[in-house]
Amino acid sequence: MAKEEVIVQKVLEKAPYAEGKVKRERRIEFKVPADRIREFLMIMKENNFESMMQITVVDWLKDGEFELVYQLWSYTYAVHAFVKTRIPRDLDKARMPTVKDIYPVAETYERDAHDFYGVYFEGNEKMEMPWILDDAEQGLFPHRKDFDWLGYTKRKYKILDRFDEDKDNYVI
Amino acid sequence: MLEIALRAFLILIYATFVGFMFMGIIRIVTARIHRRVGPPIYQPILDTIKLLSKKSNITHGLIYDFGIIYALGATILALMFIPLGNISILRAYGDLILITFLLEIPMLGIMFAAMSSGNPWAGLGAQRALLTLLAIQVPLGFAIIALAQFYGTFSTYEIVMAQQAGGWSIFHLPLFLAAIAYDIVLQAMFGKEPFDIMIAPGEISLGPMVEFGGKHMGMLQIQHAIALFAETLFFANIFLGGGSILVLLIKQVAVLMIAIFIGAIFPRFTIDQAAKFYWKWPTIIAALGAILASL
Amino acid sequence: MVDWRLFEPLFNYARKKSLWIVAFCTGCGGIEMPPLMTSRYDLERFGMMPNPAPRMADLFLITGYVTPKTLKRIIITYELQPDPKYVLAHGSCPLNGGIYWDSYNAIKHLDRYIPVDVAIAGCMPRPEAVMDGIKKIMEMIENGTADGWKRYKENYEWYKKNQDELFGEGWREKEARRWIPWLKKK
Amino acid sequence: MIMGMKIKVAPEEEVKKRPSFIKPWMSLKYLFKKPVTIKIPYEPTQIAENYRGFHTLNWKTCIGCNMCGQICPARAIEMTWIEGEKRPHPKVDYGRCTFCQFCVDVCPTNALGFVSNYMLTTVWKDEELELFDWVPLPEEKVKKFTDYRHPLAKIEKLEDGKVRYVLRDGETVEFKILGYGLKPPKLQQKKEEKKA
Amino acid sequence: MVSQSELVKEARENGMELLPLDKDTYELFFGPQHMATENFSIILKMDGHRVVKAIANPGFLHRGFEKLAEFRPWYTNIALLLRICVPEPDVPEAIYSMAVDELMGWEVPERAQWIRTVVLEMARVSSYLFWTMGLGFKLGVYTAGQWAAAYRERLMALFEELTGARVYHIYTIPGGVRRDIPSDKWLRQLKDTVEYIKDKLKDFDNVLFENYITHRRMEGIGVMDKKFALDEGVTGPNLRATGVAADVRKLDPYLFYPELDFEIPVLKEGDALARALVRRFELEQDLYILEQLLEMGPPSGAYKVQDPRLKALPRFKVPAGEAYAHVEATMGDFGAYVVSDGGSKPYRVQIRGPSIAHGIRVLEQLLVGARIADVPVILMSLGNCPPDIDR
Repeated sequence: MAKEEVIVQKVLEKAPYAEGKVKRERRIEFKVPADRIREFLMIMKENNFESMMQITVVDWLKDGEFELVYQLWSYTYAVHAFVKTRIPRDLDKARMPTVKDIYPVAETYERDAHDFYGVYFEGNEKMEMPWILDDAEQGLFPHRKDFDWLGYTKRKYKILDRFDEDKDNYVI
Repeated sequence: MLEIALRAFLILIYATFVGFMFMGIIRIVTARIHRRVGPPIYQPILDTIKLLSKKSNITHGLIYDFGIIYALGATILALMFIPLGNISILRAYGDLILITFLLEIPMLGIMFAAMSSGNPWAGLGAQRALLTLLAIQVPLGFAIIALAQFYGTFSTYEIVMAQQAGGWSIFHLPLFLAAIAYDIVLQAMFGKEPFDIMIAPGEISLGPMVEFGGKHMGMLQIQHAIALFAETLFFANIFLGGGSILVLLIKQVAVLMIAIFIGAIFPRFTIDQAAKFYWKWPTIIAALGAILASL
Repeated sequence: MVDWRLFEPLFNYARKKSLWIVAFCTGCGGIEMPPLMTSRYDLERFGMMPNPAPRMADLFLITGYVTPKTLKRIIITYELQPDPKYVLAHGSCPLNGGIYWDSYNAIKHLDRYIPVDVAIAGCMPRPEAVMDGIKKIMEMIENGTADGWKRYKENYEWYKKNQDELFGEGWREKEARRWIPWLKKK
Repeated sequence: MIMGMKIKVAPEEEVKKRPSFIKPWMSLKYLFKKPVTIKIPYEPTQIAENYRGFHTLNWKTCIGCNMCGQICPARAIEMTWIEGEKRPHPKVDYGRCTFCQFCVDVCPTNALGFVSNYMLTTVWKDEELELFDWVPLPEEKVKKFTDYRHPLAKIEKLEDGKVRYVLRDGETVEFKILGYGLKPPKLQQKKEEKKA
Repeated sequence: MVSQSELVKEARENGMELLPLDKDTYELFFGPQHMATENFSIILKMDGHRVVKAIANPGFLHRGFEKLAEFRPWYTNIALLLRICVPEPDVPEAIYSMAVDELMGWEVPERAQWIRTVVLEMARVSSYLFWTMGLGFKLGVYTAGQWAAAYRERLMALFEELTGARVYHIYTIPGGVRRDIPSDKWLRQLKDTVEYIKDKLKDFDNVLFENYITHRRMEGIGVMDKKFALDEGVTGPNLRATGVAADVRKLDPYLFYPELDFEIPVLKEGDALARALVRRFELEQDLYILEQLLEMGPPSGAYKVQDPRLKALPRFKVPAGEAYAHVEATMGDFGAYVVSDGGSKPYRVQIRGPSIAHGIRVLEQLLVGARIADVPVILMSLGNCPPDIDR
């Protein structure tokens, strides 16, 4: 049996609420309900997934959900794990518990996710602190799919796009 | 009276010009070690003209203006006391301690001005300059004591005369040690690595100089040129045997070259390391020189 | 008194031959600055060198795109420089937004906020192209036609209006205050 | 540490260096060696043959398909209707162009090409900045300038949409711009009339 | 501008909690207009020459790449995403292309893989030389910095010959590379350059890496231990300097790396000097890898995938799914997470720049207690690259 399958089985024994599968060599994937993510990441850390690589937010506008992908890397097994969870994308409901105490570096990624997508991580005291975005964009969460990015740019910089007339003909 | 004034003016012109050439030489030789062409030798003069021709001039009050005049004045005064062949005017009164003191004063003047500007970088730089000043005192003092002990006088002119008779100072072991210590101190006075801690462009963005612009900086450039000339001249006089203007010039360039070489190949110390370094090696060397001289 | 205007040609020559650059890489083009300043292209041949202190600098190189956050610092740094001062814009981005024409966080027409003297095409411009731009600005300084700083003084109201429109009124004070509470809290 | 994998680790003594006071002096040997600097205004530089510079356009083979406009990541290309040409031609804005030359890659008839000329420096004035926005000329007109500069000296805007490109050797190209976009300007006019 | 003292006064009046009054501290805005930070800002609370607290202030280079990539066709994103890492733009190109290759299920031809490996290694060498320049400038050994920048130009010329541009190569594309190797002459030139730089490495050792003062300046500052580094997600040379033998090229092999023989340097100290020496050794190893690749010679075959879907580039579609690809860049582990919904544009692209891990939290913690003179050195020894934090 490949080492990836062994790892998945080992983790799933401890966390029966999760779904897990092997994507390909050195890539494994878990789907976890949002409220048990802290528990699950603790198990992952015990199972030699030492480093968190990033937290990706994917905005599924059609489903009305954010997909949070916690990406972990194990130096012991040389395996990359995606831990996926889904939360509603409404501003007031998009809340998650922080995992800062498990993986300290998550603090930075959580600030990043909050700045661009408006996911609020409870327990992270740097959440409100200014991050990459400047004052003007703060609170607009510009990377959300429903953000009118071109219109906002045009208003902000007072530019007129010369392709506006027949936009359908252009792919961009 | 008029003749003395004229001579003082001539010395000043000569020192400024040669000082600017020295600055140019520093830049060219450094550039050659870097494997590049470098600027023309008269580049510092152009820089100074440009700085003096700036249209707007920012000042931060009286002390700010005064500090620069203070620095320039002290340097010019020091220059007048150092023997320069047979055209110098105050050489008979030139005392080792007096000249050393006058050569250090400009740093204080720049610090006054920098501190009054209120820029935190300038403040940091001024702190560093003070500490450097403190650090170089000990080896400098020992080097001067060694000289005075060896020749039995504090007068620069008499030391030069004595060297004409008894050979250059650095050919005597105790004074050779003193010369080494003094040369390391000179590195800090020139503001070259590893002791350019005070201006450190990559760390504190030029330190005290950060707020100077336009005419103030132009004046500082002139001051730097004269100081460069005076410091090398002093070294050439007390350790390398003095001589006529031309001979002195060659010796000055030799002193300058050593400073450039050290500056090009060593990184910068931090201020605490520099202080420790100065209180250790140069101090030991200079003290050894002083002890040997007094034997 | 001396009529300093007589010396203006000399001054212009000195200004042309001794352009000190503000050490501020504002965008991608900053990566071509080290080769320019160092042994291979060696701008010091023309008496140019990067200067860490804006008070001493003459030439401001806008090396590529400019974000509003950087533009605030650019404006403050530009205003710190003593007159006469010159601005050289690298590449497409300051001119028309470049590849970031639709980005919410990149300036589209730099000339609305600070006066620019010379523009160079390229993404990013080669060192040779930058040198060509510098040659151009040198010619302009000698003729006395590099008058961006004069324009900034004369049309200060207009520039200020554009800046305030983008950043909001009182942005200078606000930016300085922004970080202080965070330093206080812990 | 890693399971079932052998990683070749360099011996520590090879990685570590011993500090020295003497060795730095060795670098002074370059004082008397020839500088590596290229003295640019006096020395010609070597540019790669395929350096991605300004565009060229063969007006005869361009079919106006707008593939270039679609692939352009910066939307720097605008189709331009020129009097006397049956199909629109791309107009490139160097205020946006990133010189990626994807447009050249996708051109189905190889009408669009590029040369290694890359230098375009102008004073920031509206009339001079016109140079940044041009309909590329055929290759032979651009390639005759071998000093890597932009071929145009200036772009003059004459009355009723006429444009005159003055090349740096005095040659002029004059044409009339009818309109922009994919649809012919006459159709556009008709549509507007209909709407009215 | 309001002065800092005024702000402090105002804060006091508004009843804000002030700095501990027993200590005379002040704030220092380190950057962005500063020689050491490029385009990054650190706000330092200082007590004399010591840093009491540091707060990183990123965002000066933010252009919203991840948003812009969602509005450009799959192919043209190459021209956009490479701007994330300016010193080695080939890395974002390569990871994005590898991720798209995986989504498409393409088997990239051997020749293309070989060229990609060569390009990545050249980028590593040039990036390390650039880093050497930075370290030299920050320490005050301008000589080493000037040489490094000059020797890097040789690689730039080779890149120009191969790809048609000096810095933004736009060369590695999904499915292969854009152009073939120009000629055998280019390979010979590359070989000469590798030998030349290898020869000059001794000079760098002499003046920078074996210099007594460099060692004094860098040892014992910015110390990380193994657990701290792993918790903070530090990767690349910074992690190896703490004693972890980790390298993506070995752990998650890609391209030609499984067939190459190279060593990875590991030191236990975890201070600035260890990080510098690890980088110095890797530069040597990269040159050795290039030598091996040249000895191997380019495999014959196509340099690009032959696929009918590539005919209509602007409307090129990628099947739905997601892929993650990462490579070992000089700063650390550089990864791209690409999500496709089957359309002609990516649904989501996330680039994981290594600096986001070691440039914010780690930096803030390492700077506490450092002297002001150590700040640029720690910053440089970490290899902080602001654009990949800001994206």
